[in-house]
Amino acid sequence: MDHRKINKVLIANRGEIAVRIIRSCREMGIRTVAVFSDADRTAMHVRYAGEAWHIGASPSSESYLNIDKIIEAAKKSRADAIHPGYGFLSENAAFSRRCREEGIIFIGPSPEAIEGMGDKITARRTMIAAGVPVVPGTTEKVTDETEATRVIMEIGLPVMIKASAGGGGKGMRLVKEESKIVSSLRGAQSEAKTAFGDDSVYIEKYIESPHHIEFQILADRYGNTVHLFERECSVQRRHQKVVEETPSPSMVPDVRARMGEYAVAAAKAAKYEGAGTIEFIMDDDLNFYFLEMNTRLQVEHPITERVVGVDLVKEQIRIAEGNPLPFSQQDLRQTGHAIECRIYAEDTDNNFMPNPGTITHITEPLGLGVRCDGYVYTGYTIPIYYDPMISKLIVWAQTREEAIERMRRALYEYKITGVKTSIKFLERIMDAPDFRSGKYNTHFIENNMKFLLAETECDLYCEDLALIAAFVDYTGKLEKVKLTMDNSTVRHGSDWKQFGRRHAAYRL
Amino acid sequence: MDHRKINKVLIANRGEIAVRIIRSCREMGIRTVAVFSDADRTAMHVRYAGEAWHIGASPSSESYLNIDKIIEAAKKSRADAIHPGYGFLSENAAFSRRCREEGIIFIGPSPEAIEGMGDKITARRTMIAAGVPVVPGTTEKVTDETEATRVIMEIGLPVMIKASAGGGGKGMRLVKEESKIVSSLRGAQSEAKTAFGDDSVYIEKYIESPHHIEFQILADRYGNTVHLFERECSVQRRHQKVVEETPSPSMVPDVRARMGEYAVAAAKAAKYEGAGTIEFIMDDDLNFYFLEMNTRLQVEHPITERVVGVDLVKEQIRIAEGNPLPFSQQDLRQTGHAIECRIYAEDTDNNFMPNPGTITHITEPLGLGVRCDGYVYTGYTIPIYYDPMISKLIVWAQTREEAIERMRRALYEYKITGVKTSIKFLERIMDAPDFRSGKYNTHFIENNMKFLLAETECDLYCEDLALIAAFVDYTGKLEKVKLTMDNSTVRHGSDWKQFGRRHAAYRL
Amino acid sequence: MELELNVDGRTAVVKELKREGNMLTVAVDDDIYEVDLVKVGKGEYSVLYKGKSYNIEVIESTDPKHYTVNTFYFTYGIEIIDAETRYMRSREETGAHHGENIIRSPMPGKVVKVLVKVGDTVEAGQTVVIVSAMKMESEFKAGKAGVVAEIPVKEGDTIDGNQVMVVIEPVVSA
Amino acid sequence: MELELNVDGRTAVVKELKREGNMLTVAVDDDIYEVDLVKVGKGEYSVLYKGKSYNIEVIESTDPKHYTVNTFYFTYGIEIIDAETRYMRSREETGAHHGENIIRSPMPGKVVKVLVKVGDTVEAGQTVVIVSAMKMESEFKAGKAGVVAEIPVKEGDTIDGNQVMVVIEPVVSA
Repeated sequence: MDHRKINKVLIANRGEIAVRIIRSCREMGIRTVAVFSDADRTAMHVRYAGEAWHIGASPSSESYLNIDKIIEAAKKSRADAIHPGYGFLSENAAFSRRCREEGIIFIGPSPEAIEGMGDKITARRTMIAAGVPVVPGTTEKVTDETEATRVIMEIGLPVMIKASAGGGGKGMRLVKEESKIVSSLRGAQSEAKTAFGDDSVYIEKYIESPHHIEFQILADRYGNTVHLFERECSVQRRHQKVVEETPSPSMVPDVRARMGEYAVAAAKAAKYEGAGTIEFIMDDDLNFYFLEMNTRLQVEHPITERVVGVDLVKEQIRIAEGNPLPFSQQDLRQTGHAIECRIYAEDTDNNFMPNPGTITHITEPLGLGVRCDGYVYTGYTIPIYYDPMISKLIVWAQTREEAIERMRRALYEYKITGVKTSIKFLERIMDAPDFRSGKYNTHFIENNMKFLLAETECDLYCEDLALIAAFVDYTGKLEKVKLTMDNSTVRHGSDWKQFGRRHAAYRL
Repeated sequence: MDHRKINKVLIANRGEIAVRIIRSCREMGIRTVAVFSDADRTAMHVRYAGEAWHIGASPSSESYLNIDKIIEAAKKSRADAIHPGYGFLSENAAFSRRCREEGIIFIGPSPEAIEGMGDKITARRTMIAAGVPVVPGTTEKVTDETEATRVIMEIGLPVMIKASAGGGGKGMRLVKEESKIVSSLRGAQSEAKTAFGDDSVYIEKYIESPHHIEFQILADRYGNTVHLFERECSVQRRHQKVVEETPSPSMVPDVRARMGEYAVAAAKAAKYEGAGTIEFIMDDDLNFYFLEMNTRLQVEHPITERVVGVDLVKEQIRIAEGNPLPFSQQDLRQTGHAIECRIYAEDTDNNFMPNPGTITHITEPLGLGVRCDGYVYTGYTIPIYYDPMISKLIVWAQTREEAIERMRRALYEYKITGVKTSIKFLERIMDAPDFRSGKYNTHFIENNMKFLLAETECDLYCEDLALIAAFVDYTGKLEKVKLTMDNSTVRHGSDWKQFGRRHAAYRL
Repeated sequence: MELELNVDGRTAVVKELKREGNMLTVAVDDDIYEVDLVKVGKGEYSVLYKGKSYNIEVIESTDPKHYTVNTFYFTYGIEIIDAETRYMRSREETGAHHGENIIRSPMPGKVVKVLVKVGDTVEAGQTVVIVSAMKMESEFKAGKAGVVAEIPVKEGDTIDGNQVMVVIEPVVSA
Repeated sequence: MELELNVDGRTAVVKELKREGNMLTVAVDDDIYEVDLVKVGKGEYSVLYKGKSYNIEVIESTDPKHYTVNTFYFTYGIEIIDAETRYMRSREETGAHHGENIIRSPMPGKVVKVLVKVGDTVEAGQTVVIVSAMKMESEFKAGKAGVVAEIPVKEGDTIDGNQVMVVIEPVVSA
């Protein structure tokens, strides 16, 4: 359990999270190594890191998921630690184990902790043993169909059948009627087999109006574990979070205190070290149950950073070095309110189809209480191979009401052209009465889809002014072309004079 | 003393502060009106405001200082309030009075308060009456040279002779020797006459190692006055602040408490309403004296906003509407540490000569704890008529040490090409041992000039890589020219085909 | 200078009446506008009209005559209609390609599956090709029934936005 | 391809030896560099060399042959030297304008005061013109003693960066 100073970190990731990790490293005086696939030579993390090493072809399986290549890059660059970010290899026990074997510090939990929480049945059993409330259901793998029917009827319909190795909504079935039990069980098992190579499923009671509430935890190797309060993540579309906020508008102090205690107990039961998240499901009566543990940094970690005042990446690095936590539970408090919006490159008006392409122009929102964590820049081409999330917009204000107004202002300032984005859709979420009142659950988006996709009213002259601008732009181009044509008929001695004149003609 | 809701604000200013004020208005649902001079048609505040009205020629005297024009624009646009920002008309009593007469809310203090604090001799007398410590010196205008010599010898050398109507270092003389008294007095008087049309001067003891410490205050019209703690503004060059921070590294709790009480007493004595700043001078033994009051929002207000968690522009607007302060002194506290760096368009290597021009490219720093308040954009031409400050970079962190590291990281990310800026100079300040230790006073920059202007070491290959990049860029251009030349010899039927091909050739 | 422009179905005639520096007087059909219009960046215009400040982005799309124009919250597709455009249009309408069913991907991506081959008969709504972009698969279906005439892409191809993937010719009933 | 470049006094010969996509082998004088170089924006290059990541900005200054190049913390003035440059230089050196003292403003601004007139004799260090920019006045002085030959600006003029304000010819001693 010795202490080992980290001097150089390889970031086994890309996009905004790679840039965000490099920022904290830079502030700690730690050198950084980026890795990149063929498609990412011009990506921001490559430009921003101190070093950059190529690790393979564009598909993730040949680069960002290729353990051998990443370890090789770490050795070549003499990195003494690897930060996995989120996604890719961040919850891969084999990768954590390989780092340990190679003598490279893995900035994340042990392979044992990843495995223990990765298998959902094992995780449920661990939590029950630790006294953490779990959703009523089975603690054993379910295979026998008669037995399954008996158990389900005992729990009471509706129930969810879930893959033990699951994630991302795959291998999941909601059962509302007795007659559908057997077919749903078979469906879930076959999907789980295909997706994860493991057909183990388990059964949980289905919570009708669920809130997705998660607690951030930090744990050092000396047994100190704290929570950094909750995040409300119920604004979801197809199990993908879209907007997160903290504090949760549906939370009350005594429930927060109890959930926090359970979150710490859960992390301790998992023998966890580093930053992690305990996900709970909560019903309208504020009954809550452990859902699963994410053994990595979450996309939405910045709202916690803002409200609690802690740099989570720096804490991850300090824990990985073997330092004890610099604060105890009573040092931590929530100040004000933070909201995060995820900006996706997608066409929200066309079934949310992803929209990679070249950024013609980007203007990021700035000013008081606004943080923008992105990675695309003017002229950058977003590759087709990876996640469509291009940035996260985080605002803070003293109250929830002011935070919503600040988010509206920031979204208004955020201009991205060249690719379609979800910015307009997010503005509509900020305007939705259910969101503003704070009374929403995970059905919010589907219940409000009509409102969220409605067109905003334009003032009387918008369309005519658009026509005038197009007219001016086109006639301006026409004149430049004529100018160039005239010039090219008269030949001058020096090519450079010619070049200079044309060059001038093409400037804006 | 009735309450009057503000629905539309005219911002009688330009640059970053105009943009910053519009942001807060937008978050409050208040419509905004920009005004602009000839030189500012393309300025960001014009683009960002809801409305924009032209008010005159480029020199400030014909536009941003022209009271009639601004009042006319307010009436045309039906603005019910005017925010003056800082500089320009912000401390002009006649403007505040004119707004009152026209029935327009002036978002700032009364003309009487501006006048009372604007004349430094009157301000000194008011403070002495209120029991606020002032620098030992005269409370009457000094004219007689024999009397002046007597008074100065009584106070004890060295002393400062200062213009009563003063500001910006004009009409000021430091006297160290008895033989220089008469000539210095005459010099100060004649300079004061030229600069302010008033040759009144007064005498103050000169503080040897002065710290410039100021307290932010807020006062409503119901007699509630609070302070929002101190700002350390001792990093100055020629009486211009360059870097500010809060808390002050030289402050201790009991001195802070006492200064805060005096700041509140000073504001009350001035019958002040709105946001203001009480400037103190403090010596190495933490003796402090009232220096002057700034009756406006300060450039450096964001560091207070960050550490105290209050949006000062919103509070100014609420106070101007006639609302009572929403908090009392005991509700306010300082959390963490904030630093501001002012980015100037200037050539720090060439005697800090201002450097207006066209911004070729700008990349603003982002991420955790960073706020960037600017107004220039890629393609924008900074006019020659106004202040060279193009933006303010504000960082926050839990500790002063971390804030310095974050500022270094943010300055590293900040890329502006096309005009020379002070970014490199600011990076050197962050590296200076005197700054890092927190042991500095207003002599910091002159004492450290050699260190601050030294070149950073470059790695071995920098110069050769620069040559390679220039080589590649130039040969790339050559090839494009050849391509264009080849195309233009073969004439096609359609001009558009030609245009398309050339256009492509000139794209990057 | 006078031009015909098409904006989302509406055809408007825009005519410049006067221009002094930024100050522009323009007729859009029967309405006269006096605007203060200035270019502030590549394809970025600042427009002041009746005191209000508008930021308008004018982005050239497929060719110099097609624009995507963004105002406040709105996006318009605008096309310049000149003699060439009219000629091309008349050709298109009477030409051999009339009635084709051309399946394009609106975004760049990778072709993961082509479910038909040239000569196949397809029905309206039948999925013919699957494209993957950013970890999400999208199915593209035939708009009308017909016979597959061309498949200019193959599985594994990386494609651009608007690239033609499958061409289906309608079956002309005897 | 081979070019001679001047960087802050040093003359270097840069020669391209090999190029495959981004991968470039270049000789700078006697040193061989294998770099991965890619243009990521207008005048912005990302260069990977021996694993390290460099961001280099290449900005055309007065003409296509003069660059300002920014690396990490350094700014270099780089000039391309070709036949034309050499010819211009030789002309300059032997030409009639040799020995002139040309006073230019490094930044744009406004001429607030011209303190000399054509034909005046000036001494080295004498202030000849005052320019105001951004609320600050800068004095420009004669570099050498001589006679004022030309004053292409007048008080109140708005000037560009590098614009000639005063030309002083040396007095040739008999």
